[in-house]
Amino acid sequence: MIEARDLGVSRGGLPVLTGLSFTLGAGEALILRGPNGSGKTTLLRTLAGLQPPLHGELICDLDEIAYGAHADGLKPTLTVAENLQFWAKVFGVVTITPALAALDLQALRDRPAGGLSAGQKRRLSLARLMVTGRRVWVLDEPTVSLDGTSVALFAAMVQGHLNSGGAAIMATHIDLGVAGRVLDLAPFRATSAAYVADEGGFL
Amino acid sequence: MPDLGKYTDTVLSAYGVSLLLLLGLLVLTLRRGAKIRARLREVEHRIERNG
Amino acid sequence: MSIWEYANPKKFLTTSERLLPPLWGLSAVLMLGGLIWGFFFTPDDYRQGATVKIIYLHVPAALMAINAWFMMLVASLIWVIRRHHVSALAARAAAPVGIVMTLIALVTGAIWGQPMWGTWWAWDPRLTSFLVLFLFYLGYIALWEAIDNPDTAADLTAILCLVGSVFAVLSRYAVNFWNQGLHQGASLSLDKEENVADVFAYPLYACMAGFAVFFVALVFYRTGTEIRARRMAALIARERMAADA
Amino acid sequence: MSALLLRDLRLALRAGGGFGLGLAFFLIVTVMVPFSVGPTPETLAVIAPGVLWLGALLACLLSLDRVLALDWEDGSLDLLATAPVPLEAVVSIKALAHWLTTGLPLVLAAPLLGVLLNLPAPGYLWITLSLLIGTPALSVIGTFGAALTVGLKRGGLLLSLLVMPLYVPVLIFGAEVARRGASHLPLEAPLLMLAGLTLGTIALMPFASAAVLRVNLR
Repeated sequence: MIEARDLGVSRGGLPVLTGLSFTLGAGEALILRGPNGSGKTTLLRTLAGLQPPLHGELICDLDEIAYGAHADGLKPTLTVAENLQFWAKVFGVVTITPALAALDLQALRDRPAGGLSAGQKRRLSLARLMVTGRRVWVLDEPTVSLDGTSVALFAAMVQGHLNSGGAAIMATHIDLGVAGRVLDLAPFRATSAAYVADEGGFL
Repeated sequence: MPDLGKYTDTVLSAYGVSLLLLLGLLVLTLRRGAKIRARLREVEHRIERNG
Repeated sequence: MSIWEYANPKKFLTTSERLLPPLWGLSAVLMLGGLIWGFFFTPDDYRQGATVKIIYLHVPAALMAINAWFMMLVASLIWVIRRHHVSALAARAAAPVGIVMTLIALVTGAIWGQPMWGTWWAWDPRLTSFLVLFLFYLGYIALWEAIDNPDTAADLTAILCLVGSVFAVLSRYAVNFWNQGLHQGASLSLDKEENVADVFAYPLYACMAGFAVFFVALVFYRTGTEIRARRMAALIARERMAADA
Repeated sequence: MSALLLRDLRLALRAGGGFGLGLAFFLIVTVMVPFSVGPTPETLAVIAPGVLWLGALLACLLSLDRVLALDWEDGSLDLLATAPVPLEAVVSIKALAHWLTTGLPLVLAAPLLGVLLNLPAPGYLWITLSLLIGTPALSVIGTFGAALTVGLKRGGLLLSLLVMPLYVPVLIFGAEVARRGASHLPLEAPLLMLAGLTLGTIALMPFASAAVLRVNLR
């Protein structure tokens, strides 16, 4: 569903990753590992189509990708249900009930999102993935500020998604317990040689 | 010096201000140019030394 | 041999290095020659008196103020379409030159207007249009300065330049409409063609050519400076990358 | 699309949404004018159309930095850019929401504030009509400015600097309609120009806004 060939990505005009190749098929999960600043977020943003790759080839259908960013993207004055319903409408999905149930948000349904705890906000923003109806989840640090129970809920949600023919690629430090390949980004770190090649003749 | 009659102040001030502006632009341009040139040379030397 | 070879920063630097001395010389000869000729050796106009001498500064500056924006527009288009960095940097380099030319046109216009119209500032359509152009330059330069990432800045300013060009033309039309008739009675203008008799025309042409060459030389030089600044930033960034690895 | 519009309207109307701020600013500016130019009714009558236009324009400008900045800060702009809605549509909807929450109230308030400035009787119709036709252009052009400066800290002042020159033609034709209307002069030409300007900007500016937003998101 995603195929990257010799992909290079850049952040702020500097290449961070080069020569990255991987494939992601239906039912598969890919876990990105790497220290801070290793280009996880940049790679995920590139996959989501927010920025063009520096070089290489990226074969994926942007209409299949649901991007879950580091930021929650919630409106504090809207209730949990309103926040979710908005995205459901944007993506043309009918019901938000399964999404609420998957992350145990039914009880919070009518609470304004601004009054939620950090972990609850995170759960709401993850529930958004369920109402996109898209098959490839591209997730940036999805488990930040989640407690053990919530991580388990999330893992179950991802597993369900994979079982129904979806795919997920995520950057995370913890072990979710979801069967998936691990991709260590450290070997693909861009060297200064890559920079020379991409700097428009200034070097 | 030509006789500018009653317009002496007008004409001279127009020439004065314009030439000042042109000169200022030229000086600022050359100063920044020289500064950047020198700093670039410095960086290039440092990089050459360090391999 | 294609013109796009000069889009390579190094090629541009070596070429402009070779071209700059004759350009500086030519612009000095033309400008000084034209201005001295105009200032010392032309008669006074029978209606405007000695103020006609301001024409040798006002008209070339006004011309270059507009041409500089036009050049920025073309350079922005080249950047947007072909992504040559030098083109974006040339647009950036031209903007401060353009704003100074606009300022000269405005100031000389106002100084000329004082005895002729009896006021320092009249909302004459031409002067007003230049004031609006001045604001466009100001915004364009401010946007370049505000953004850190050079490619992002180049993209955003290029689109601002395109959109701004359309609105500058609209403003010109709107300003004409807004002040129609108010100064139609004013029989004098500093830049109406019928006022430019042959005696005034030749030194004026020399000044126009001089300003144009001066503009080209300044833009070449300033583009070179921008290229070096960019190269320096790139070298430092590479050094840092090598140190991190 | 309608979901986005409804969400933006709801956000603006709820507490902290800033709805009414532009309107209050418009009121304050109008009230301050007689303090600065003196209370003579004749003077006020002459400048009333222009002051109302300028006040509306400034009120519009003041609220522009909210058009995209909030969505940028909380990350929803990234999510919207990856949603199955073209970015051109997103910025159009944003501009429409800005007009509905800022421009339209200004249009409705203008004749009331005209009373304070001793606006001549025929002026009421034309100030309302010219603002009704002109303010959408202000919102659309302003959204372009907001998209240009969305990633910048302290972008507010720069936003004004960038947008003001773009507002010149709209202000000239809009205020011209109101002025001529107030003094019984023929006003077909500026009215048509204003309408043309608004239609043109609504049709074309979203492409420019979306283009700069894409650059700012990457």
